[in-house]
This record gives sequence, C-alpha cells and structure tokens, in this order.
Amino acid sequence: MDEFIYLTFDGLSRGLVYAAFALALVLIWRAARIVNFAQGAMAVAAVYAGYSVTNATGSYWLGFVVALLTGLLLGVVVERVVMRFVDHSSPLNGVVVALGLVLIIQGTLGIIYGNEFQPVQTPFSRDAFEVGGIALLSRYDLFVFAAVGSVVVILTLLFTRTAVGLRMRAAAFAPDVSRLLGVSVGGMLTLGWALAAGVGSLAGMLVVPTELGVHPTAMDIVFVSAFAAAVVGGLDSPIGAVIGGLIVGLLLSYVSGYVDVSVTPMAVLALLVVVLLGRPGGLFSSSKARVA
Amino acid sequence: MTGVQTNEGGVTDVQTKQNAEPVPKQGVDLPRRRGWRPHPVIVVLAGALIVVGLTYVLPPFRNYQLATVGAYLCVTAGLTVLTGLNGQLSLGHGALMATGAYTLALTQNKFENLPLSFAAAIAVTTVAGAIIGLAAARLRGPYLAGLTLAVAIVVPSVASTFDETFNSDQGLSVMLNPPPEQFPMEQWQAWLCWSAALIVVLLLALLSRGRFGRDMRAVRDDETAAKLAGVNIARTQVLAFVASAACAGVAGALFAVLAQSVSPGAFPLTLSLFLLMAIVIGGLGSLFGALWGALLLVVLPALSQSVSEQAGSQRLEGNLALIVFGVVLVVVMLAAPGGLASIPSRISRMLRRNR
Amino acid sequence: MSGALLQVDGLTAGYGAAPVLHDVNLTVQPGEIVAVLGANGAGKTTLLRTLSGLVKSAGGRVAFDGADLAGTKVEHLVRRGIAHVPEGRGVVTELTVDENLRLGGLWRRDRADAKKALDEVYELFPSLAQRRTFAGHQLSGGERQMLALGRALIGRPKLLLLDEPSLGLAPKVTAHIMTLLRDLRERTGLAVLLVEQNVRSALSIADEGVVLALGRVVTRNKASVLRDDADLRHAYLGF
Amino acid sequence: MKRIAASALAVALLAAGCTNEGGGGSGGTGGDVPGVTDTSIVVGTHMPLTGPAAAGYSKIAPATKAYFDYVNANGGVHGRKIEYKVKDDAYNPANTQTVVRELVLQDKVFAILNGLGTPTHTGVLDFLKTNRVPDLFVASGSRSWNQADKYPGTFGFNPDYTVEGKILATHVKETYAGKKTCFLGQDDDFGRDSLLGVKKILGTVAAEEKYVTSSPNVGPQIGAFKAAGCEVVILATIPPFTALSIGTAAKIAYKPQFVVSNVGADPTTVAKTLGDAAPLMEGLVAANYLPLNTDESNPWIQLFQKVNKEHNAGAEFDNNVVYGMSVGYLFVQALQSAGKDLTRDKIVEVVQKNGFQGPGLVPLRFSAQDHSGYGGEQLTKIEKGKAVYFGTPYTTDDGDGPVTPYTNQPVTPPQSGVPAA
Repeated sequence: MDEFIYLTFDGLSRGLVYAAFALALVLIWRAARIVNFAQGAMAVAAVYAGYSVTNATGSYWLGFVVALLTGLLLGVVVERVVMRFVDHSSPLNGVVVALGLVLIIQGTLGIIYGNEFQPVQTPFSRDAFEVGGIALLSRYDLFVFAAVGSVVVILTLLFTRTAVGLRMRAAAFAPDVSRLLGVSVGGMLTLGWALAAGVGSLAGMLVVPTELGVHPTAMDIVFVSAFAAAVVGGLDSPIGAVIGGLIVGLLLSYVSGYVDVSVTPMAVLALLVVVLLGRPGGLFSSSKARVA
Repeated sequence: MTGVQTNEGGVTDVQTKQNAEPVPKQGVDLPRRRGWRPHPVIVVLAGALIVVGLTYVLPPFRNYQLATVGAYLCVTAGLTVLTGLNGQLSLGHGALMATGAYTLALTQNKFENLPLSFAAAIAVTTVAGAIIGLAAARLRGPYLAGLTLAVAIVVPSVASTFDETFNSDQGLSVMLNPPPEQFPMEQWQAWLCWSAALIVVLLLALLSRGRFGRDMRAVRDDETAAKLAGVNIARTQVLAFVASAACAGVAGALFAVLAQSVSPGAFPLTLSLFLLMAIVIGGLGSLFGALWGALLLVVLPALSQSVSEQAGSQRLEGNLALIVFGVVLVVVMLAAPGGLASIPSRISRMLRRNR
Repeated sequence: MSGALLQVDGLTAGYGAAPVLHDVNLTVQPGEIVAVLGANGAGKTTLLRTLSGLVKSAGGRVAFDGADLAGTKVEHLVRRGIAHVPEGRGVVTELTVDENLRLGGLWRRDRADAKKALDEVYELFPSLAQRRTFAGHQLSGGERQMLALGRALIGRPKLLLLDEPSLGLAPKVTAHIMTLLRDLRERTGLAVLLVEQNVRSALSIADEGVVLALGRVVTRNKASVLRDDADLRHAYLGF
Repeated sequence: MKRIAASALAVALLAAGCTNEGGGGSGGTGGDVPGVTDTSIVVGTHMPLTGPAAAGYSKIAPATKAYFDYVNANGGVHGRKIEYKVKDDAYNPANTQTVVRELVLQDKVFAILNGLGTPTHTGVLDFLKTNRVPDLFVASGSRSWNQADKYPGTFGFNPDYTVEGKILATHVKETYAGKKTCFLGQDDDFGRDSLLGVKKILGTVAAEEKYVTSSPNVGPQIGAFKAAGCEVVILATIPPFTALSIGTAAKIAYKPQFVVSNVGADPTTVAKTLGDAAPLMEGLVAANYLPLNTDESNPWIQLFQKVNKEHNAGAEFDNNVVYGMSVGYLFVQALQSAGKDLTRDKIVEVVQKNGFQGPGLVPLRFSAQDHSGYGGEQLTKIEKGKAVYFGTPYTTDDGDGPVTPYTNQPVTPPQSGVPAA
C-alpha cells in the first residue's frame, strides 16, 4: 500500500509533465494540423539556454525565464522560417521536416555543449515529505504541480476569455473564414507555435532535472510518452491532453514499480497500440477515423 | 493547396470546394516515364557487373564501405516502396532491422548455418512487419509516424527485458566462419551484401511495375478513388509494409554479419531518421533514388568525420553529420519535395518551359 | 463608369495551371445588387474567392472604391469594407453563436460601434439572440446563414460578397433572406455581389445580372431583362 | 540512361574517396610492418566521443595522446614519434566496425590501443585477430579480453569486474560484518561479473537489482533496497547511474553505505552529475588502482599534471586523464621493451613477458596464459569531497583465489617522465 501511494504521487508528478508536453503538441496540432515531432528537440534547446544562463549567473530563476523565452522564440523561428513553407498536400511532409529539425537541433546542441549529460539544478529540494512514514511528495513535485497547473489555467483563460484566444481558435478551426473576418491567420499560427514551444520548454525544464540531466537527446523518450498522452486524450483536446498525460504518468509509474523500469517503453507502445486501434479518436472524443 | 490549411474531414464546411480542385501531387511522384526504360533484370545485371568490378579495384576498406552501401540499399529500397509508392511513413524500420539482426545472431549462434540464418531473419521480420503493418493500415500520417517512433524507441527495452535471450545493452556476438581463403574478407562482404541488395531491388522493381505497384500508387494518391476502382486498400497497405519489412530484415541481417555483433546501440532512433532522410533525398518513390540515399548514408558521415578531424574538433564528430543530414532533409523537403532523383526532371521541365 | 464601387477588368484566375476564369469584367455600383449566375462549375465561387484574394489572380485588375485591390491581404479586405460570406456560410462550427459574431468585429478599432453592431444583429435576428451560447454545429441551415450574414454586417461593409446563400435552405427561408438583403440595401446602401444557383430568387432582388459560363462572362444585363430572356435561361441557366 | 550515368557517378564518388588517402597508406620505409616507419609509429583507438556514453570517457583518448606528444617532444621511442588516431564510434558497435576497419585497412595502424567498451570492442576481436593487429589494453573490465588461446593479440587493462567485486565484497565483509548488503548492477558483463565476484566472497546478497542505461530511473530499485532494509549497497554502475542512485536514495530519505565500482566512482564526474547534491557523496567507498587525481603529492600525478598542462591544453584534471596517461605510459613501456626492430609479434611477446612497473598500485597480470589487466585494487573513501586511499591494495584473480594484500611499495616515475628502454 505504501508503495502504491508513493508510485501514485510519483506518477501524477511525472504525468503532469507529460501533460504539459502533450498540451504543446495539441496546441500545434489544432493550429496547424502538424504533429510537431521536433517538440522534444526544441524543448531541449530551450533547457540548454536556461542551463547556460543559470550557470553564468547562478540564478535558477533567470535561467528558467530565459528557457521559456527561448522556447517562445524557437517556436516563432521554426514556424516562420521553416514550417510556413512546407507543402501540406501530404501530411508526411510536415512530419519529415520536423524530423529534419530534430537532427539539426540535436547536432547543433552536441557541437555547442558536447554530448554529455550535464546536471541541471532544481529550484526546490527533491527530498520527499514523509507522511506517516510514507514518502509522498517533494517540494519540487509541488512546484511541478503549481507550474503545470498555472499553465493550464492561463491557457484556458487565454483561449476562452480573450480576443486573441478567440482569434486563435477561429484561425485553427476555419482558416479561410477567419481571414475573411480580418484575422491574421499567419500571425495566429506563429503565436500558436510560440505558445506551444514555450509550454514544451516548460515541460523540458520540469522533467530534465528529474533524470540524468540535460543531453541533446534527453527528450526522445519523453516525447514518445507525451505523444502517447496526446493520442490518449485525442489530439484535438487540450483537456484530453492533460488527462492523457496523467494516465501515461501513472501507467509508467506503476509499470516501473510493479514490473520493471526497462519495460516502460513497451508499456507506452502497448498503450499507443490499444488506443490507436481501439478508440481511434482518443478516449475523450467521439470516434472518428484517424485520417490526418 | 493554395496556401490553405485543410481541416480534418469537413470540420468546417468552407473548404469543400477547394478540396475538389485538382491539386498536383508533389513529393511522391515517380520520375517521369520518358522514352525507353530498360527492364529491371538488365539494370540489375549491369549493377552486378559494376559491383563485381569495383570489388576488384577498390582497396579493402572501400570494399567494406561498398558492402555497407549494399546493406543500406536493402532497407532504403524497401522504405522507398513503402513511403514513396504507398504513402506510409515508418520510423520503425530501425527496429525491424534490429529484428532481422537479432534473429540472424540467435539462429547463427545456434546452427552456424548462414543461409538458414538469413532465411530465419527474413521470416521473423516478415511476421513482425505483418503485425506492425496490420496496425499501420488503420493509421495515417502523424499517427503512423508516432506509433512507429514508439516501435523504434522500444528496441533497448525489449533487449533488456528479455536479457536472457538478447543480453540487454551489450547485445550478442555473431559466430561467423571466415570466407574461403582466396577471397579477402571485405571483398566477400561486399559480394554478400550486394547479392542481397540486387535481389531485393530486382524483386521490388518487378513488384512495383506490376498490378501491385499500380494498386500501391492508387492507394497513395487517393484512397477513395482506389476503393472505387476495386483496390483492397488494407491488403495493399499491409502487403507493402510486409515487403518493406522483409527488406529491412535482410538489411539488419547483413549488418549483423558486417558487425559480427548485434546490440540495441546499433539501432538507435537516429538510424530510423537517417533512413528517412536517405529516401527523401533519394527522391521518394524511386528505387534508383534509394541507391543515392544508401550511398549518402555512408559517404556523408565519412565526409563530415574527415572535416571534423581536419578542424580538430571532437564535438563536430558525429554531430556535424547530424546537422548536414537535417539541413539536407529540410531543404530538400522545402525546395524539391521529389528529392534529388526528381531534380534532373525538374530542371529539364524548367528548361522546356522557358524555351 | 467612374464612381463604381467595385470595378473588375479582365480578371483571369484559377487553381494550378488551368485558369478557371477568363477575362472577366464587371462592375458593382454603390447600393447595387448584382447577381452572378451560371451553371455548376461556371466559376462563380472562384470569382468571389479571387476577388477576396483566397485565389490568386493570374491577370487583370480589381479596383474597390477607386483603389486597386492588388496586394491587399485577405485579412485586410474587411478593413476596406468588403465582407465575403463564403459558400457553406463559413460558420465556425466549433465556436458559439456569440463567439462567431464577436469574431466579425474583432478587427474594428471602434469597439463601441462594434458592440452596437452586435446588438443590432441580435435585434435583426432574434432567433440568434436566443441561441447565443449554442455551438455553430447545433444550428439549423437557415440559422447558420443568418449567423454568417449577421457576422458580416458587424463590420459595417460597403460591399457584401455572398456565395450561394440559398444552398440547402427551404424556399421560405431563402425568400426571407432575399427580403432581408433588399431591406438592408434600402436602409444602409449596402452593395451586394450575389452568387446564386437559384436564379429566380437571385433575379427577384438583383438590379443587374452577370451570367458566367465556363469561366467567361456571356451576358451582362438588367435583371428584369434576364428574367424574361427565355433563350438565355435555356442555354445557360437551365430552366 | 540516367541510371547508368548515375551509377558511373556513384563509382566516381567511391573512387574519389579512395584516391584521397591512397598515397599515405602503406608508406612504410624499410620494413613492412604496418604503421611503423623509421620515424613514426601509428596507433589508433575507438572511443565514444559523442553519444550518451561519451560522458567522461571522451577525455581519455586526448590524455593518452597528450602523453604521447610529451614523449615525442622528448625524442620519441627509439627515434620514432607516436601518432595516435582517435576515432569516434559513439558507443555504437556498428560504428566501431567501420572506424576500426578504417584504422586498420586504410590508416594502416600498427596496433589498436585502449579501444573502449565491452559491446563495441567485442565485435572487432575477430577482425583484429584475422588481420593480426595487436589489440592492446582494452578499456573495459570485461573478462572477454582474457582469452589468450582464442585472441592471442588482445590484452585488457582494467582489473576485471570479478576481481573488483571480490575486493569490494571483502571490504564489506570485514568492515560491515553482519549488515544487510545489496547489489545494483548494470545489466551486462559489468554488472554480472561484478556480482559474481561479490557472491564469491559474501555467498549471497540480501537483494540484487539491475538497470539499463536506456532507462534513466532507478527509483524502483532503490525503493526495493529501502524496503529490504539494506544497510550497504554495492553499485556496479557507470557514473551517471551512481549519481542517480545516490540522489534517488536521498530523495526517499534512505541513507545506506554505498560501495561503488571504480568504473562509476570518479568523484569529479559523479559530483558534476549530482550538482548541488554533491555533498551526498561524502563517505562513499570505492576502489582504484591508479594514483588519484587529487593526490598532488604523488609523483605520478605531478608528472601527469605537467603533461596535461603542456600537451592537453590544461584540460580539467580528473581520473579519466590519469587513466589515459597511464595507458600511454604503459604503451611506451611496451614499445621500449620491444626494441628498435618493432614488429607486431614482438610487441605481443613483450607484453606477455610483462614486468612493467608504472603508476599502477598493483602489478599487471599479463603472461602467456593471462591477458587480463591489473590484478587488484585499493579502496578509497570520499572525505571532504575528495577520494583518498585507505588500507592496502589487494590482489586476487577472477576465480576462487584468495584476496591478498599487496605490500610492495609503488615505484616513482623516471626523472624524464619517459620510461627507459
């Protein structure tokens, strides 16, 4: 029972990170009908930027802010310089270009920072509080809860309560109509990428310190888990992404606790297969064929 | 698509019209069929002659590289058929290669019979390909890419979960008898790899010329139209996946023989990305482009390695190749979605237009 | 022809290599309703899409209010006073009625007037007011058409490009919409370029008609004349 | 037609590739020993310079090269300068195949020196044997290198993992008698051989767990140790996983005594990974067989620091640098012993003859039958962030031989820093 509680909290904490990352995927999917396979690499690049600043200044928070800003900027650059010019007649094209970006970003990071795991600070202790002899949550876990929670709230408010949010939703659902109504669809697309990449870099900042450290390929497996989370939730649904993230986080935590850590990638694959073949629309949307 | 994003199946009702407009398919076209085309058998025989000639001229290390090109050609040719002709994107071919490689290693270490081991490798990979293909046939674009990406990531996990069989990260060594005395090792390796590669290419060429090839292209271009024309879509897709998986199995087995060992580290995610790059650059859909791709997979890393050696920078090694591959991939996709193999025909079309 | 609100000269356009429109000329005067008629595939929708920039023109000139429209971005068109209600109404089905309507006024600097225009639309279409929080996909075809029309009006346009408003609607609803257009013209001086398959109802309110066939203008004349031209109707309009 | 034209192009590409290097290839003067001329010896190695396994290891080859540069600056060996070709294999066995072939077939190296990694190097053993290339001082403690009959040209360097396991376990048995001892090992020869050694001494452990490098999370394993009430945890881990284990234990308020394999105990590397949590390493017990980087009074360290400053651009001086230079020193010793008429057979012969005295705290085990490397280790403890030796060095074998203290005094380096002939 102790272990179950520990694994549950651990899973929720990881799951929130996957949720944030899945949210980033959903944002871009909704805006551009592209699954951004470069999301992981972009997040790692942002984490490296934050890492450099933290090392240079000694301030975690300055690095944190820089990482998020780098994420936003990378989103803008990737959309404006590359994705905008992708021929969308085949959905393969966007995927292939994103994978090309993965190679470019990982190679560049390797040249700048070397291909070694670099330890990353955490702003709060990762020692767990014990309640009744059971290690539950660390301050860092609470920070993760708070950070991802704020992002979800901020995004919700942005999309439902602001004019920009209305424009972004309209541009995503009906680009042509939106343009006829004076919405700069290109601008919204750029904004969507920026937001998504910002959220992705937040997820990166949160997850990297809990693993071996930052490395050009540090997010590869995280990306797959987050993709699974997004698919579980239905790629179109932000709420689904959050729930999907938690499901994946818990699943991985239980599998690693009760079966074996090395089995977790297989568990992700199994989950993907089951959801994609069983409920093609994700668990939270009406079933529709997965034809992108 | 006139710069307009399309939504999933009619979410909004505004774009019905432009969807109906004839859009020139890009990125997945075969090179134009112009004039006389030699029968694949002739091309493959010519290729065999060239390769045999080369193996006598080249120094041993170049022969080894030549062998590697041949091994890569098996998988790039298979992927070309899958992605280029049938429009399915797979990032899981690295994992399928691993399947072939491990099967070869296990069979070979047990029976020490190379032809038998190859047969086993192909058989097992074919089965694996059928399983993934059945799932793949129900998925499109990014979903398929994501699922196969997960397959690619899962290789080390399988190797360590079943470590009694696969020996975890360390992998297995492959017991091989040395080639007959009179042939140098590397020459023998080149012959082995190229015999396999040319057979694979010949079979794929014959396959894509026939009815099955037409079906694959029809499914790629327009599933609805293909269905109306009586093509069994799911069967075509699964068969295409199986064929290309078998090719990946051959390539994996060849790599196991070349490396005399198999381990998860030899089949990283980057391998699958590199394969994708190879076929994109080679011009999706052209078997001849697959040769270009295989060649680049060997030449580009070697070139970038020698550049980094000259620059004296350790960090450039490996990473420079990644960047070069990535940049080439992005630029080719943005500028010439048909890939390098389509560039000659693009240029000639441009010239004709300007006259 | 000076003083024309919309002046189209020699417009050629299409998707890809083959043009759909060939050398199209037409004018719309302020406060005038011009109907564009033609069989399916004649290029009517393409004409509207080219005017608003969704389809790139391959030649010719379009002037609005005396200024060339070339190079105007699609999203800036509405600022110039042109509202385009696309075929199929272009209601963003995932958004609510209220959100759809607000979307129509987001570009306006004059927030107060945008709000006022919104209230006017709700007055004009009471059924929409009752369904403010309904999602677009929950509306009937007629309501969607009203929503799209109302949303266009929030921008207080000078010219309305209206694509097949009657498509899929019951005759009664169609008649209601046509009456509405005429009333609007009377009250606000709104000019309308109306693309219609339903020739009868289009000509019932139009001042002038333009007949397209295979992307070319075959006839331009007073609506009353076209109504009575049986040969023309048989040749191009199919009734 | 296009096909044929492009085939021709492909041929040209390959041909262009081979003319590049053609000239320098076998350019030996006098004798026909590959890689050896009157003025130079070319040796090569494969190392992970990039990729996840590069951490720390990428510093070894440059250090070896720096020591060779130092020797070259002091006149070389028998008038020959040593040229060291370092190829990146990114710890990918397929790449190792390619780069080792390139070194042997194209660069015509005299020998492969200190090739790193068990899975990577295992694959090239047969190739090196077929081509009769000496395969010296492999950088891994696998027992595979010690197969004198099957691979007569291959020699190890590191004490093998079983030897190390026996020595670590002996310490545990003597110092923490009666305490519950558990074991976490990497899921390959490293972890398995180490556990084998540990069990030879302790008989059994209270709990044994393993990990794979591809899955950076040891939470469940450490949790299991805590649940089992382990008081001593022996780690056969690489540095990132040592750090991860220590950090994870702290996270769940679990503070056992860690006893760590030399492979994963370099304080500089582990501390870097732990970052702010580096103080958690205090009291950690590990083992080593070479002088410690922080022991500045040691004459070997003084020599290596000087070399590091002069020829390695003052790279951060950690135990990987000490390791790399020790390898270089041993190779130069072997070359000196082999004499002026250097051949491949000759170098294998002198390595088997052994008798090398260098920075190592214990003797090398080389003989005609035994091709494994160092035969023992001495324990270290981390005090105030620095590792220090305590007790005496021990030697043992990978079988059931006893673990015995080794009492011979260490030698000091020659004045010149270059071993004499």
